[in-house]
Amino acid sequence: MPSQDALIAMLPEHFLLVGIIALILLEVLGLGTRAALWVAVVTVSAAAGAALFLAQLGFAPPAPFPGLFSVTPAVFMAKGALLALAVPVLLMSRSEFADGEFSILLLSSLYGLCLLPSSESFLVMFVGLELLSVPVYALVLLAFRKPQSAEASFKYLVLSGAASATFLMGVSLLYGASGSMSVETFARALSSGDAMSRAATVLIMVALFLKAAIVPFHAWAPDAYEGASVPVAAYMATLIKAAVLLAAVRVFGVVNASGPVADLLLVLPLLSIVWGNLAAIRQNSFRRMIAYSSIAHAGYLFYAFLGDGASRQSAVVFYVVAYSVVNLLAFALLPENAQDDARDNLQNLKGLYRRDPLAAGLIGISMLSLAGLPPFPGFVAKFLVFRNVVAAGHTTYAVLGLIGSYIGIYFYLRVLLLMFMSPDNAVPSERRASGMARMAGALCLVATVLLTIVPGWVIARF
Amino acid sequence: MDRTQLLLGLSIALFALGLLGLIIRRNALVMLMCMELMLNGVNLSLVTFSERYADAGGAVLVFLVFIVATAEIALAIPIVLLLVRHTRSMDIARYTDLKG
Amino acid sequence: MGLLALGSAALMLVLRQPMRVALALITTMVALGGIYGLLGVHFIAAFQVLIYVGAVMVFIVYVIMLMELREAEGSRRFSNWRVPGLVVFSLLLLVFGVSVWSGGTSTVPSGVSAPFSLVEFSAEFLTRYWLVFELTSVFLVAAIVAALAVIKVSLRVDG
Amino acid sequence: MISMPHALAAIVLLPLAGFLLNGVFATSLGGKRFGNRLAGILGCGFPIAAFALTVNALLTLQAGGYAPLIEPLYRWATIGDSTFDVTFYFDRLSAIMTLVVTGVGSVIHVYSTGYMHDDKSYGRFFAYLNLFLFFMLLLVLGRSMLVLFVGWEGVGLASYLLIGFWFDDLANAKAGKKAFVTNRIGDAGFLLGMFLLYRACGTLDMDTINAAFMGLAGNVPVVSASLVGILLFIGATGKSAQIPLFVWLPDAMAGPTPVSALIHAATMVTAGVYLVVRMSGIYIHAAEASQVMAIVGVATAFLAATIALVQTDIKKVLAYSTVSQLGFMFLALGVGAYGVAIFHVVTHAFFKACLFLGAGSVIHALGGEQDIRKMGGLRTRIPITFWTFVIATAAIAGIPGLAGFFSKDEILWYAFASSRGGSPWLWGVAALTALMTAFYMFRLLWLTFLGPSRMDHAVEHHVHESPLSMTGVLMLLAVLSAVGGYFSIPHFLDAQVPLPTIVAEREHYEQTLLIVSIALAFAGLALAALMFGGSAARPERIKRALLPLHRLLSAKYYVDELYERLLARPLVWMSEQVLLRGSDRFILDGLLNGVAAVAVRSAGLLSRLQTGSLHLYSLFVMAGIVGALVWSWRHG
Amino acid sequence: MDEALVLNLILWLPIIGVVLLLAARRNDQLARSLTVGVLTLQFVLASWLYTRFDAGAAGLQFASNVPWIPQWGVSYLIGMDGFNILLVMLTAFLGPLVVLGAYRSIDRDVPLFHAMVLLLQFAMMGAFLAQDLFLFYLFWEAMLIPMFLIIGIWGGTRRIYATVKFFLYTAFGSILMLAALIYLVQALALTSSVTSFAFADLYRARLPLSVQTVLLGAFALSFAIKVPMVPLHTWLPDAHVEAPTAGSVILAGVLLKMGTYGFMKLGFPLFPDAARAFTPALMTLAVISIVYGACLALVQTDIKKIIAYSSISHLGYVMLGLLSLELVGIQGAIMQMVSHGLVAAGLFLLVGMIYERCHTRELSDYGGLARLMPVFSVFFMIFTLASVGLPTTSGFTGEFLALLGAFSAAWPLHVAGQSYPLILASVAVLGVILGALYMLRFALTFLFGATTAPHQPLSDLSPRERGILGALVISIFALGLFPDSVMHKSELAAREYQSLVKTSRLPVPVP
Repeated sequence: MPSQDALIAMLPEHFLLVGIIALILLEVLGLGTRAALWVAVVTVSAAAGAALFLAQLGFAPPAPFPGLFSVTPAVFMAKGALLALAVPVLLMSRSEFADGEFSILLLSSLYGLCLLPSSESFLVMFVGLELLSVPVYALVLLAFRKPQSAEASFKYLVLSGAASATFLMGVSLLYGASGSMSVETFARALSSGDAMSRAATVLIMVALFLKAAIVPFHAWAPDAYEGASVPVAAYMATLIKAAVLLAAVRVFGVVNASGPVADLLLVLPLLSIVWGNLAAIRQNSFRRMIAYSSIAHAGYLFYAFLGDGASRQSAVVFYVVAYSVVNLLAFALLPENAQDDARDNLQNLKGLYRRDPLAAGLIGISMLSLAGLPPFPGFVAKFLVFRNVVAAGHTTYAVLGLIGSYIGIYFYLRVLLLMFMSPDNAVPSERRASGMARMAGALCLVATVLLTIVPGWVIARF
Repeated sequence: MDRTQLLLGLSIALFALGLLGLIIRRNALVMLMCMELMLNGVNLSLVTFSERYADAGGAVLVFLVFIVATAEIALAIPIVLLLVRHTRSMDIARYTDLKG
Repeated sequence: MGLLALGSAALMLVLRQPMRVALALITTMVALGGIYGLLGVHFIAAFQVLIYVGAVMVFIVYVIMLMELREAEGSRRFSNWRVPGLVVFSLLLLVFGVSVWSGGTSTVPSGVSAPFSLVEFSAEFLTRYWLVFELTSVFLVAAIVAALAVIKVSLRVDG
Repeated sequence: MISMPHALAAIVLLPLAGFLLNGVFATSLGGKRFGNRLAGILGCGFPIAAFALTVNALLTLQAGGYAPLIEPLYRWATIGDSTFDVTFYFDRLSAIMTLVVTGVGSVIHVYSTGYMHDDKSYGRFFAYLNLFLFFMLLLVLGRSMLVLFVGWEGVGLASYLLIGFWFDDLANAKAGKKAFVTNRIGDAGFLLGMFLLYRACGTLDMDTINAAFMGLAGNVPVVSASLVGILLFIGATGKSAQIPLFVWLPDAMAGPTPVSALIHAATMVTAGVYLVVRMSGIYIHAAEASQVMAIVGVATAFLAATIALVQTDIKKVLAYSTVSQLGFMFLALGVGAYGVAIFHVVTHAFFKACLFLGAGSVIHALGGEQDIRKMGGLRTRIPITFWTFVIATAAIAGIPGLAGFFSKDEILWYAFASSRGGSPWLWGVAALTALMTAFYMFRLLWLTFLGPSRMDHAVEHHVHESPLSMTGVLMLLAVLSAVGGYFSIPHFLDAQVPLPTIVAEREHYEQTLLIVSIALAFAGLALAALMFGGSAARPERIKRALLPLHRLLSAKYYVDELYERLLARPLVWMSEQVLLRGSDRFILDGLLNGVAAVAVRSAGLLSRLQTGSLHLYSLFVMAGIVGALVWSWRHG
Repeated sequence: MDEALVLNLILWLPIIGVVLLLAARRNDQLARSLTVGVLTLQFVLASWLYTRFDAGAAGLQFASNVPWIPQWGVSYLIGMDGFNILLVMLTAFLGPLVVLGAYRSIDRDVPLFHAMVLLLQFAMMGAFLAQDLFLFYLFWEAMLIPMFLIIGIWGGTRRIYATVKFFLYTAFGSILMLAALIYLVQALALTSSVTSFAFADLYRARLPLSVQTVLLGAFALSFAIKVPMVPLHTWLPDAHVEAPTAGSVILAGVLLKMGTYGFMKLGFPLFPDAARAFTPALMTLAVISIVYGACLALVQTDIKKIIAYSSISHLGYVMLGLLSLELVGIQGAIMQMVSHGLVAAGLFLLVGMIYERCHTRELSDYGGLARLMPVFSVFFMIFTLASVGLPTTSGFTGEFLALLGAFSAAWPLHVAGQSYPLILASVAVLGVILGALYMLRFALTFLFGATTAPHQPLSDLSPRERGILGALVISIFALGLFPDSVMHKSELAAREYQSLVKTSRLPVPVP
């Protein structure tokens, strides 16, 4: 029965739930949609604050929900950081979404996100995954400005559904092999030799790959991102990916990757890095480009799993935070346009520096960081990952991965070329990013600076 | 070949058939049904193991799958309707605006 | 029972009319329900029939009927990827089969175990798994909001 | 004798001060009358002061019993245990060279105030001349090879600047560049030799190196003396215009005539000779190198003399004559007669400077005309120039009693009888060359001053004797050309660089050879008189009879063309076609662009795979699952 | 004043400058003055530290060490030593001159330009001062970005191609270096259980020859691209040609030295056994660079390309000196780095000045500038001669000592029967001939002959321009005539380098 520990252990989730209920009430009562956003922002901030505070306290109840849900300071830290990242997403949404539904759905999805790193059982993890993605199907569709949104939503739904089914299939095989729903069984199965366990681990990995968009399970991502609106694409590219990775961290636990899964972790991420970076070269849609970039980044992230199990969580969390922060920075400062296609078109960034130097500068920083160039946080993150890969003895794959990341530099630079070095391109009905979005950008910038200056301090806390 | 293996085989076959359905069928609704088929396949194996181990965990998961499947269908149908409203076609192969 | 499920599932993939596909799926589901019943987990069998056949499939059939009228004739059944799809499918079956049958189920207890009843299940569900229950409710709320949001979008687009 | 600190440094630095002051005025006051006067005063004052200081230093040297004066200035670099000092070294050899450089240099400066009077870059000219003197003095006074090398390259620079002094005509600037680059080829050899010595001796101080090779400093260096000798000699061939690097000197005549006199006759070109003498400690032990040097010297002398036979430009004749005389000096060096070579350097400095300045006076008088076919009959129009020219010509031709006679005769004698490689063959070729020398010099004299006038009317009208600043210098140099041979430099230097012993069985030929060489000088004179004294038709007839030979000589044996074909063009062709187009653009950039193209191509390919078809995506998923499962069997 | 603090100030001043520029972003003139002011202050402080630097003490001076990412053993560790002091001075010295040189030519986006110059200055300074491999890499890569923008925004017509080529080319090397440095640190951690990125710790890593070889290969690739050594040089001419004057000056003046500095500070000392094993191969490349660069400079028709290719040739001498492992050669290499920095900077500034007036870079468009612009020509001649390596200029000091070192190292090998190094050294000496050939060809067409420059009448150099060039000329002669005190500062570092590379660091077999 719920003890006080159990209550506190789920404090961030409770905040979110309260927020969801409040928002639903607001919606039902038809009270100001303007307030909805603020309620959501306050809720998410409170949840993030609570998580960070608990992390800082070192709050670690032994077993709030035995066999289902657990927390550690590191998990709180991760939740707190990711929830904090949702704040810019919310702020960004202001210009695209008038209604409160966005906030409700986002908060629901965040609730799912929070469940993932705490799951002790595949039951909770499955609910978390579904809670994470089901609202997003609606979110993709929500700012329905073009028929392609429905197409994107449907594709996402079908493939995500297939991922869920695959995940369940894996879980059920694992269940069959061990008779337990505990996530620990996955880690045990990694080193087990029997065929069913092996198939189970592979299926679960495939499902995670599907959700995280690893080649060859990536195909939904570019289409879904392009079809979604800017804030939703930003959310998908950053927090969803982060959540899936946290789930993956959770299932792996602290064991070192071995067996067939280790092979998958070598080959498919490498393929993703190369594929994502190559395919991004010729894109003309900003979101599609970011989608391919996110495919490549998913590759780096799964590379991080090769390393020492104990340091995996901090590596992955730092990476996703660094990656998300700069990604959100770029999305936040993208100039606004009534025409969604125009907003998305890379060519419309031409000469942005002349129109909006600040936005151009910050998007530039974001691109360079995504490219993994020093001194930006993306570099430290990449370093972290490849350090793990090398430490695990996979030097060749590290080198190949780095070369793959090299391919990516070009398309990030291309954005800079367009913004800084192309003649000014007057885009009809273009507006600078709104004040709210700029605020989101400012938050991200602060985080970027923090990550640049004191990466060691941050890593130590994850 | 014992019963467990048979049921597991059936479960896998249903799962694979569902996936195959996603690949080869053009009709959006049929594709959704194929997704359901995949989930049903999973359920079968879960129930089988749950019964074998006499453990409620599997059954709980099956229960969750029911709910999730329902929710997904509830969400998917309006999306399909929205999709169809624009192109007047259930043929998913025609929806290739997003590509490249 | 298993053969029935398998057969109707295979039928699903070849039937032209969505309505018939739906009927084949219902057959599969009912057959599965039967298997559950035979396995002794009666309450799951009941749920299967109630929720799946009763709720989900009725909804789908309803929609199909709604759409059938509009559906233009002559649309093709199979996608361009049917041949590679079938090839990969057979490979998948093969791989799965080898994985599972090569002593895959050896760890599963094969003795007859006492099937648990609805009462036991409910008790477990509300004690050990009450959190899951709570979370499910959150999920349902979210799903309802999502579905409503999508419908709202549909209305907006129409209006 | 006045003793003062940094006396030697002052000699060197005075011209530098002149350069700097003149350099400033040349750019700021250029062309103004006051500026010109100031430039002239500064330009001449500093060299003259340097000359005075040199005399003073010589007296100091004498007072000290000819013990070398060593005067450290500062430490250029310390690296580990080795140090590179800037130290001046003054002994008999440097004394003679310094006297020649400052002395002849001063008078040529004075001469230039007249010669360059109307030039618009008057100040710049004196700045350059002073700069040259600075580097030349550095060259002859440096104790270390490094300092010598600084001077060595520096005089090259000054030469480059002065050859291209009238840079509006690109040909002049080109000649300057050719001189510099050709010298650089030699310098590369010099550098290698220097490196080798540094490696072997651990120092670049030349007195120490000499001592080491002479075995005075204990262990003899392990390096082959001949190798070092050859490398340094390569440097000398560049600076002193020997085969194969002599081609730059005739072109260097593009510079103003005082420059030709000072740099390209009297001083700079003899730097190679100085170097060899300075390094005689090595060459004494380098029999092979010495032999090479003798052969190259005599060959150069002969070849240049043959070319001089047919040249029609007054300065070109003198230029080839210089090359030829330098060949004589190297012949002397090759047979070990170092003092004799220096003797010839000195006398040559006098008479060749006199000849060049005389030629300058002629050119000045004729308003820039240099073609001897358009001269003649100048004897009465510019008498002072004529008579000084006669004396100098007689001196170079070896007419007894004049300076050139003594030095050249000694060279011939040692070429014949030196125990260090003297041979009748060398003597024979040298003697033949001496004959030709007498011939072409008198030919020059005849065509320029004697016989009927062939000048253009406009030119003839303007002919005038040069101002005193020029004629005075000519007379001074003529006197020196006449009496310069009576101061026996070989004897003076014997204490430092002893003359080689004479092969015993050839000793009694001395009288005979003396007579032969006198005879040769007069024979040359007679031949010239015979040919050019009469009608103009006679030389034409001979020319036609020997047409192929004449053409070959006029074309200077096609050496320039040969170098152009063999070196310059292949170099440019290789750079342009092979390296630039082939390697840089085609292979390297092509590879790069190819890789980029492949990346873009494959990007397109991947884009095409993303067809937008959900069915295909599902297929990917299924195939992925299959693949992953199959892969997992690897661990079965 | 606390020296370590001053050193930090020197490093961070440009960043302060950037912040100030944000305030001055509407005022071009203010931005210029501000930048000049900041960089001048940096130079003054650097000069002060230069005088305080104790040449007799080995190791780091004025060091700061703050743990930064302690989990990985990364520290903010900066300090001055004999390796970097001269290059730091060079960087600080060229900084204000570059900005002054660009005073007139940059008229678009002036504040951004100056911000980029300041960032570049910061990164370069940081790369020289860093004593921690992670920090070094950070600065090393960070240099690319401002340079990328400088070329790309203010460059010539093909600037996009050039800047992307520059960026991708150099980034490629860095990527492999990154892999190598990760591996190196891991290997160090495994063998000696020290997790550290500090150079001093890494100098103690003992690795088998095969590993050393691979790692050196990765480091060397990165450095060789930056130097650049043939055949990895093709980015340089394009970058130089398209870059604005300031970009070219920084590129030639400082950036290229990064490569040679990297070899000296990292490449060779970290992997001494591999370095010694591959000396003949690297020497061959160095000599090929000397000759190749010179040959290509000979046939260029674009004045900036001539200087660009000459840089390739000149930096070959640096490599030769470093590889000689003779004290003389090492010191020569250091001098040659500084000298090339000054000379190439001067030449690019001159070319920039004439380009501002005539707007063409075609050599054949010019002629007889000596008549039209005498002061310009005097400066041009001086820089040309320094480039040729004429004695009394800094070019001679570097070239002479580097060659002397190479030769001294090669001769004993020749005596021992191994003549290849000697042949290489001799070919390198022959390179001086080619150097004279192409530079004088340049000067010949440029300065002499009939006057054919476009846009006559040309105004001769302004006092500002004279001042900039004058400062460079003075330093060139100072280094040519009195290099002793300067070389004294780097003497101990040269010895340290020598002993590091000469001492084998193969793993000790476990008894």
